[in-house]
Amino acid sequence: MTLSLILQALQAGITNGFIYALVGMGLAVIFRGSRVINVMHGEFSVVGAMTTVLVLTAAKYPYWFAIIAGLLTGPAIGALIELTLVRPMIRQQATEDQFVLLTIGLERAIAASVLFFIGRDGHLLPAFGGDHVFIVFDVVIREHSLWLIAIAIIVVIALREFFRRTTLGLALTAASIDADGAATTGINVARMRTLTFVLGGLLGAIAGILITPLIAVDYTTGLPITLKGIAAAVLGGFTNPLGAVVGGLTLGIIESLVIVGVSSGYKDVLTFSILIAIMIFMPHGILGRGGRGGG
Amino acid sequence: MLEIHSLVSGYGALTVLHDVSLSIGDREAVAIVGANGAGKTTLVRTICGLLRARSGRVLKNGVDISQTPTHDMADHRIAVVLENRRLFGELTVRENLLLAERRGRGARKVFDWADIYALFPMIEERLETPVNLLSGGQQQMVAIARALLLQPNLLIMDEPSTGLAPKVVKDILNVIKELRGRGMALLLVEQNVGIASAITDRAYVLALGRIEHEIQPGAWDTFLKDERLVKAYLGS
Amino acid sequence: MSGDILKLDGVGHRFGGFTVLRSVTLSVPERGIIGLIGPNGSGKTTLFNIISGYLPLQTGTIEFRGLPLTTQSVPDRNRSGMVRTFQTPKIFERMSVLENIMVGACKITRTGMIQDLLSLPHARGEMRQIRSLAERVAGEFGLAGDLPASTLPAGQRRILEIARALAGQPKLLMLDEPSAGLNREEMQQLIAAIRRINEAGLAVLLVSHDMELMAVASAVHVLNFGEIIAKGNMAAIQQNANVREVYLGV
Amino acid sequence: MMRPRFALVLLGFVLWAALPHLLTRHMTDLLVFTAIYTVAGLGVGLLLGQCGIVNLGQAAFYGIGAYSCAYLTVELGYPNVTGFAVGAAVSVLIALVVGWPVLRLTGYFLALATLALSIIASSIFYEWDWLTGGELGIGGIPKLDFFGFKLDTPGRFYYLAWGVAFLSMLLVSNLVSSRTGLMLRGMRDSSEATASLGVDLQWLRTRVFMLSALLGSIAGSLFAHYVSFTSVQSFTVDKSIGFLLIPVLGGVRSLWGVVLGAMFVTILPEMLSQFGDIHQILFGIALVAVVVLLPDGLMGLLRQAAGKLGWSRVSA
Repeated sequence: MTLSLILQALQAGITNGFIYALVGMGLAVIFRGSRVINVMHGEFSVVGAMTTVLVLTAAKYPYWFAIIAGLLTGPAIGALIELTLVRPMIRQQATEDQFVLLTIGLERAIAASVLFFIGRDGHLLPAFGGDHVFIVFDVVIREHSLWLIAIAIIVVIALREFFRRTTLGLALTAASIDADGAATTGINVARMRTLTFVLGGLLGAIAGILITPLIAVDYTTGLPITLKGIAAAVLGGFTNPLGAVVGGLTLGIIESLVIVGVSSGYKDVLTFSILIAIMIFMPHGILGRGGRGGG
Repeated sequence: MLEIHSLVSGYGALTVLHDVSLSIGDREAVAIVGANGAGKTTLVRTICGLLRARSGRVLKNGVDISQTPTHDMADHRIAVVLENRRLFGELTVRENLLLAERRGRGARKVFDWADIYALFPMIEERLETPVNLLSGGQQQMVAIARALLLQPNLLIMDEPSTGLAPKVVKDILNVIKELRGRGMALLLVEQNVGIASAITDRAYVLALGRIEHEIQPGAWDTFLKDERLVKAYLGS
Repeated sequence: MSGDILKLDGVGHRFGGFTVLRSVTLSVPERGIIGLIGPNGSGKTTLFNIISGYLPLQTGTIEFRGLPLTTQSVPDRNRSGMVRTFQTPKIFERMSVLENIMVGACKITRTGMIQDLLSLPHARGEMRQIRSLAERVAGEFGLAGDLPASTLPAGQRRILEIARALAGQPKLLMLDEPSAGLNREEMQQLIAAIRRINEAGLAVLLVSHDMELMAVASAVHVLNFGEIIAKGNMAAIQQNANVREVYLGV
Repeated sequence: MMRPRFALVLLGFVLWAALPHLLTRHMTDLLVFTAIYTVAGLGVGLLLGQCGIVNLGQAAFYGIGAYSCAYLTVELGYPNVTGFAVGAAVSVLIALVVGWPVLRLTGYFLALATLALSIIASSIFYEWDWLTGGELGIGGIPKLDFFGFKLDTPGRFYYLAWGVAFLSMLLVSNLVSSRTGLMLRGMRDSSEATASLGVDLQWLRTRVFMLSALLGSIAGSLFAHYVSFTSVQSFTVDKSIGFLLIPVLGGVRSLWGVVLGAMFVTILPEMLSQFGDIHQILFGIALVAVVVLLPDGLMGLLRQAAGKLGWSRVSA
C-alpha cells in the first residue's frame, strides 16, 4: 500500500463523506422537526437526479435549468408527503414503527415507479467542470469532486447560519425542542414540520444531483443512500443536523480506508456494525450530548 | 375581557372539566385555586387552545376564540406562561425572546426590549446564555418576558411558583404587581393560596373539575381564615 | 417479628446540577400504611422512582426486607416483593380486564417458553392457575373480567392497576398519586380498597399530594424541597406550621 | 354447533389436499412459496404483532437456513436433515448473541439495527464465497425425500411446505394464547408496567427473536431444497422488506393474516406480470395504505366485509 493510494482513498472518502453528510443532515432536519426517521430519504436524491437527467436529455434545456428543476422535486415531494401522510398520522399519534413502515412503503413505491417509468438503466449527469482532473502527489482528483466538496461546504454553512441567524430557523429549532412552548410563543408548529420536510427534501435532491456525475443512479440507488445517511446522522447524534457532517466524513473516510486496507466487500459490514454499536453504546452519537443539539 | 361559558374538556376517555364558567374584567387579576388534580392545568390548556374543548365557549373581548389555534392567541392579545415554563432550553435568552418578539411585532407595542430589561435586569446580563443554564427563578423570568413580548393585554400563568424558593417567588410576585400597575389583566392558576391572595383581586376555587366557590374582591382575608379552606386543602 | 419492611436512610438525588432530594430518611413498618405528601416539585416522584428502581440510587441506603437495594432492576425488585402503580394508570389497553390481571400473576409461574410453544400440560395447568387467581382478584375488586380494559373509566383503571399489582402477591404496595383524576365516590372506593389490602397483611407506601387520601395512613411524612419537613399522624400534620406554610402560604 | 364446524374443517382439509391436483403446476409452485413465506413471515409477524418490534433482518436467517442446507448437502455430502438442524441452531445462536444487545434498543433504532443486520448478512454471504458460492451460488441441492417418497415436484413439496407452515402456525398460536403471549402483549401495550410486574423484558424479547430466527431459518432451508439452488440475490435487504410486508399487509392480529399476506406477495406479482414491474409500485402503495387506513391489514378488511355480510367469526 503506497502513500498515494491512501491519499487517493482519502480523497474518495471525503467526497463520499460529504454526500453522506448532506443526506444525513436532511434526515436529521426531518427527524428533529417531526420525530420521523424518513426511510425514503434517498428517493429525494434519486428523483432529483433523474428529473435533472430527463429535463437535460429529453427537453434539451440548459444544464442549470435542469438542475433547478431537479432541485425543486425534493421540496415538492417532501411537502406533499408531510401534508398528506405524516400530518394525519401525527394527529393519530402514530408510533415510530408505523412511521418506519410508512416511509418504507413510500421508498418501495417511488423506487418501483422509477423502475417502471424510467427503466433499469443507470444514468449519469455531466460533471461540473467537465472531465478535467487535477493530479496532486500522484493523486487523481476530478474537478467535479472539488465542486462537490465546495458546494457541500457552502450548503452546510448556509444551513448553520439559517438555524442560528434567522428567526425562521430559530422557530424551526424551537418547535422541535418544545411544541407546546413554541405554540404559546406564536409559532405555527404544524407549518414548521412541513418546512422541515421541504428542507430535508431539498438537501436530499442536492446530494442526488451532486453524486450523479460520479455514480450512475438507477432505481436501486435510493435505499443505500438512505442507509449511509442514517449511519452518518446516527454517528452525529441524529438530533443535531451539523453532527451529520462529522458523522458523514468519518463514515466516508473509514469506508475508503477499509476498501484499501481490507476489501471493498467488507465496507458495509464494518459501516453497519459501527452503526449498531453506536446506537447501543453511544445513543447520542460520537459528539455526545454537548453543543446545540435538539431535544 | 375574557369570558368562559360552560367549558367541558378532557383527555381521551377522561373528562376533567365539567361545565366551567368564569370571567375576567379589564385590568383585573383573577386566580384559579385548587388542589392538584382539580383540573387547573387542563383549564389553562383548553383556554389557550392546546386542548380542544368538548363544548362551551371562550370569548376574548366578545370574539369567540375557542377554535383559534394556540399560535394565533397573540392576535387576540393573550399570552400564556405554561407550567414548567416550556422554554427552548438550548437556545439563548435572546433567541427565546426574539421568537416572541417576531410574533408580537404586528400588534400594538406595549413592551419593548427596554421594558423587559427594566422589569428583569438579569435578562440584559444573561442575553447570550442558553436558558437551560439559568436557575429556575431566572427561567421563570425569561418565560414571563417571552410572554410579554407577544404584547398581550391578558397574561395567563400556570403555577409560576412551582419548585421555586420563597425569595425567588417574592421577586416574581413583584414583577407581576408591576405589570398590574401597567394595566395588564391577569389569570393566575395557583395551588398556593397565599401567593394567589397576594396579587389577585378575586378567585375561583376549582375542585374535581368544577367551580366550587368564588372568592369576591376583598374576601381573601376572610376566606383564608375559613374552615372550608382547610377542608378543601388539607382534608378533614 | 415486626420490623420495617422498607427503610430509607439519607437518600439524595441530583439531576445535572440540580438537587432534587437532599436527604430523605423514612421507613415503612410491616403491615403499615405510610403516606408521603408534598407539593408539586418536592421530589416525591423522584423518590418513588428511586425506590422502585427506575432511577439509580446516588446517595444513601435503601433496605427492603432486610436486604440492601442497590442496582437491582425493576423486575428484580418486583420479584423480591415490591410492586408499584403509576401516576397515570398504565393498564394494557388492548387486553381484557382479566388478561391485565393475569399478566400480574405471570411471575409466579415456573414454566418456560418452550413448554408454552408446545402447549404442554404443565404450561396449560399454570395458565389455568393464574386465570383462576385473576378471576378471584377481579371478583374481590368488583371488576368485570371480560370487559376490554380500554373501556374502563378513570377510577376503575386505578382499581385495575392495583388488582393487577396484587395478583403477583407482593409484600409492599407502592401507590403513586392514586387519587389523581378520581371523583368523590371513586375516592371512597380507593380508600376502602387500600384498607382492605392492608388488613390482608400488605404494607402500603402512599405517595400523593392529596391530604384527604392520607386519612388511611398510620403515619404521614411531608416532603418539601427534597427534605422531610414533618412527620406524624394526620391531625398533627394538619396543625403543623411548616406544612401550612408550604401548602397554603399562610 | 360442533358438527357443522367440524364438517367445515374437514371440507377445508380435503380442498387443501386436493389443490395440487386441481391447479396447474405453476399455481402449485406459487402456493409452495406461499407456504415458505408464511413460515418466515410468522416470525416477523410475531415480533411485530405481539412485541411491536419491526424486524427488517429476517432475510439473514432465511439465508443461513438455505446456505447451511446447500453447503452441508452439496459440499460435504451430509444427509438433508443436518442442513435444517445446523441452520436452525446457527440462526438461534446468532439471534441470541446479536439479539441480546440489540434488543435493548426500541422503536426506530431497533428497526434500523435489524436493517443493518440484514445488510451485514448479505455482504457476508457475498464475501464468503467459499461457503455460499457468492454470486454464482450453489446448485444441485438434493431434493428432499420421505422414506423413499421423493419431493421432486411442486405437487409433492406442497404437502411438506404446508405441513411445516401449519405446524408453525399451531406452535405460534399456542405461544400467543399462553402466559408468554400475555406477557408479550403486556409489553407491547406498556413495557414500563410489564417490567414493574416482574417480567424480564429483554430476555423475553430475545427469546421471541430467537423463535423468529428459527422460523426464518426453516423457511430458508425449505426454499433451498425446493429450488435446488441458492445465491446471494435471494437474501438481500429487499427480501427482508418483503418478509416484513407479509404480516403488515395481511394483518398481524391473526395468524391467517400472515397466510393472506404471503399469498399477496407471491401471487399478485404473477397476476400483474404482463404489466412489467408494476407490482412493486403496488406493494409500496399497499404498504402505505395499510399503515394509514387499515391497521389490521387485509385480514381486518376481510373481517369487516364478512361482518357486513352477516358472517360473524370467519376465523378465531
